[in-house]
Amino acid sequence: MDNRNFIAKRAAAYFQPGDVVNLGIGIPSLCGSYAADGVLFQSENGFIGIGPTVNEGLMKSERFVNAGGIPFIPVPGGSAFDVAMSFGVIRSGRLAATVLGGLQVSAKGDLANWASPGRAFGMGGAMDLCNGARKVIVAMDLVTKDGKPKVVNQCTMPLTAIHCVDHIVTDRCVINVTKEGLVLAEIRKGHTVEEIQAAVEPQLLVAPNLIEMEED
Amino acid sequence: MDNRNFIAKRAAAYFQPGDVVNLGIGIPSLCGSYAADGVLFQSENGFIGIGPTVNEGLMKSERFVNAGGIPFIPVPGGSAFDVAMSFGVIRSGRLAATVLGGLQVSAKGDLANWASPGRAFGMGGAMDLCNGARKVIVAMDLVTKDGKPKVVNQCTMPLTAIHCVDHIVTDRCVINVTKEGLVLAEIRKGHTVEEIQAAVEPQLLVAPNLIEMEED
Amino acid sequence: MELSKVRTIEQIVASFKDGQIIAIGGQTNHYMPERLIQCVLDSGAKHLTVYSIDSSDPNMGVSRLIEAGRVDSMITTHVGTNPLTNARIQNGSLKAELIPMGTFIERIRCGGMGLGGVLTKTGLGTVVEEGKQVIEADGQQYLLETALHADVAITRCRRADPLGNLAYRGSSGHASHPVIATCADLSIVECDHFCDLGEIGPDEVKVPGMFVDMILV
Amino acid sequence: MELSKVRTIEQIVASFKDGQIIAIGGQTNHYMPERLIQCVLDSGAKHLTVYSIDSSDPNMGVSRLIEAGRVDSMITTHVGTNPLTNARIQNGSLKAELIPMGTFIERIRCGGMGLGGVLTKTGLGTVVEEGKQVIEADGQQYLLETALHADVAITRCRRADPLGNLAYRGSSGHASHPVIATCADLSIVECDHFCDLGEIGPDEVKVPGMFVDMILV
Repeated sequence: MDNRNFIAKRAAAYFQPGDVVNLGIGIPSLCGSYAADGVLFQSENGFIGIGPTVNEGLMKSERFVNAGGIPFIPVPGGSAFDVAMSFGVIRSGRLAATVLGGLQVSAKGDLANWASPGRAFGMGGAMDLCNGARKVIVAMDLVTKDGKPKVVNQCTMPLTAIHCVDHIVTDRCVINVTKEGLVLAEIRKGHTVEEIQAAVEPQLLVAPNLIEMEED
Repeated sequence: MDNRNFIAKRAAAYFQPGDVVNLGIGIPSLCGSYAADGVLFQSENGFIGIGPTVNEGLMKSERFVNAGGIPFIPVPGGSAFDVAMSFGVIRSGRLAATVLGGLQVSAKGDLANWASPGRAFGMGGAMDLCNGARKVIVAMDLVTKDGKPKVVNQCTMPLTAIHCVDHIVTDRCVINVTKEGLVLAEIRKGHTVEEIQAAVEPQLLVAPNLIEMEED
Repeated sequence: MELSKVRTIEQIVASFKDGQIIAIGGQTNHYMPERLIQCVLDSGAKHLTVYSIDSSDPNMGVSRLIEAGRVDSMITTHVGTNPLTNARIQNGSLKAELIPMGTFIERIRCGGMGLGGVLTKTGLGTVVEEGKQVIEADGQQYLLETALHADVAITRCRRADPLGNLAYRGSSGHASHPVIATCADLSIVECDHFCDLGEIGPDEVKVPGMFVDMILV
Repeated sequence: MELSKVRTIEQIVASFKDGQIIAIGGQTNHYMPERLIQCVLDSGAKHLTVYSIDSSDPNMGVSRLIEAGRVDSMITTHVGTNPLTNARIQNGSLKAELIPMGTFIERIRCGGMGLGGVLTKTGLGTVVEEGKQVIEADGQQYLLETALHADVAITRCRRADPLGNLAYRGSSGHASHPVIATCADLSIVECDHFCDLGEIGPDEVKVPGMFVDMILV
């Protein structure tokens, strides 16, 4: 399984039937394929019950498009609403989880994911999602393309929200943000604790029951 | 014409076709019968386009009831909404007018209409209406049942809102609230300026074109 | 796997406890959630705080809880139609905070939509201002009105589906119900018509099912 | 007596003036009020301020106004899909204030619903906090976000009737349109389907006609 789908599949395992979940663009948008039956997906522009994307056919409509601009087919029981209600949904505490991409996550669970030097294009709904969702899951590679840590002591890029991240799901491991610090909870086959520790800035705690992540 | 209908008819003459208007209970609720075609009436519990009341028949419904608890028939083009939108409508500045009862109106246009000594039962929607409607019309008798002034220098009863009243329509006259003071604008046949002045506390200005009010 | 939110009366009755804050939808006696109010009565819960637009007329709606001595305090906008409520306020057995209706519903909306409060001009210069922060924004004065969040919300709707998607009809059929339904940790709704999943079209849904926990059919 | 709010393109074009604040409904290029945007272009109005969730992609939606050099400043939530917008921000010819989407829409709602602002936790501890009042309410910290009111709102809807009652369909068919439609002194809407009075049922109306001034059929 490629890294993107590996990450998405693991992130999706946090969802429970009955949950309403918001997925960001990029890797998070792949989570839908791996979610349990009965999970509903929300879109910022105003929908709960986003179904499969649709490229042609009678169900394709300019009026059923997700926040990424992709037409979709609503699932039975879907509901449409305006953006004010949509962010009410997001801030209400009743959104079970959000999965977002990340540029940096700090030891305290601060997230930076909307602006990097020379690229400050706007936070869209990310700040509200981080403040409102009951569980904030960051889905990202463990390090940057040139090998620099993305799990850092302090974020140097503009913050999305402070103390918001619950789980960091990466191509090599899962790290939980806890009051005691960052806990290495799961590790992908072929990787070692030492290697993971070397790739992040903060000192990691290692879960007593460290899990080897399934590959398939 | 009895005093209540006399007052209601004059108050209704302020409405223009296309206006959306909110009527309070009591005398104001009678205004509907005298309004021009094309005036729409709003109800706080969530409707624009309140039509005739209905006591029996197929159109009577537990779900179409005005803020006073009376079933009504919606007019074509009516719209239903929740109380949050209803008070958005009221506060938005797009409500052309509200007609309310009054206990006291001050020289500066302060209104007291929701609580008197020993009777403080709640302001309902009156405070929002006074702040939000473009035109606030108080429909009341000029004096209390025992002949005391209701148009006063300072309200002694709990205020509904300050500087909010535009027109005071009574059984004997119409008084406009202006920056210069209270202006006696219209007077009912059979009454004199001196008599009106004696029945109110503030010194009245008399409009140069004082109008004699039609009786029929 | 049971995803339907339909519950039995017994399950619903078991949800009410002493000391809860209960937000109740409806206005002017009409289209009140009378069956859920009966559930509160049957639960025996007392020392309740009630958020409601009014206190209904005697023997109806909210008044049934007040008459049974279950309500210690209320936040409401008007109690003028109910002498029984007034008698209890006068004798001190019921505490009532009276606030403007537009303010009431915006505070409830804040509780449901994850906001801390709103700024309104309503109440400036009146007794409503007492004890509240006056905030300047864009050069104008406003009252800060803070969020109201309840433990349980009981409301009524015209149509519900198994997920708790709710649709409404008319003025009294909307009233405060859709807003109240969002403002509590536990949101219970009684519906007139129970619909199949998909029977309520996406654009007809006024309150998405995620806000609703239990449905009384 | 003409109560219908349907207007000609010429009447609508004449509504736009230099220096106006124009709020524009829609998101992600989809279901944008493209015909009304053409009216703004045809009016020649410049030095505009735009409130919009994003700046669309090149050659579409909001971007058409930006590319034509009509927009001096924007309040928006995301411009990442539009390199033309970014180029203008970089060279200083476009001023853009970037704010969170939930905050954007609540500020617009305040402008429409006669409120002065709202308290939200979104943005606390970030650059969004800069220059804003931090308010304590019920023991918690919030940012005060103030109302946004526009001179003109241009939005799109699925159905409209002669009074300007509006109904919507789907996610992109709702989006910011119903909220934006309420927030301006002059609210102009383009509709897909123009309906007879009474054809849109009372419960289907999302934006009451009182908020709407002109309809482009």
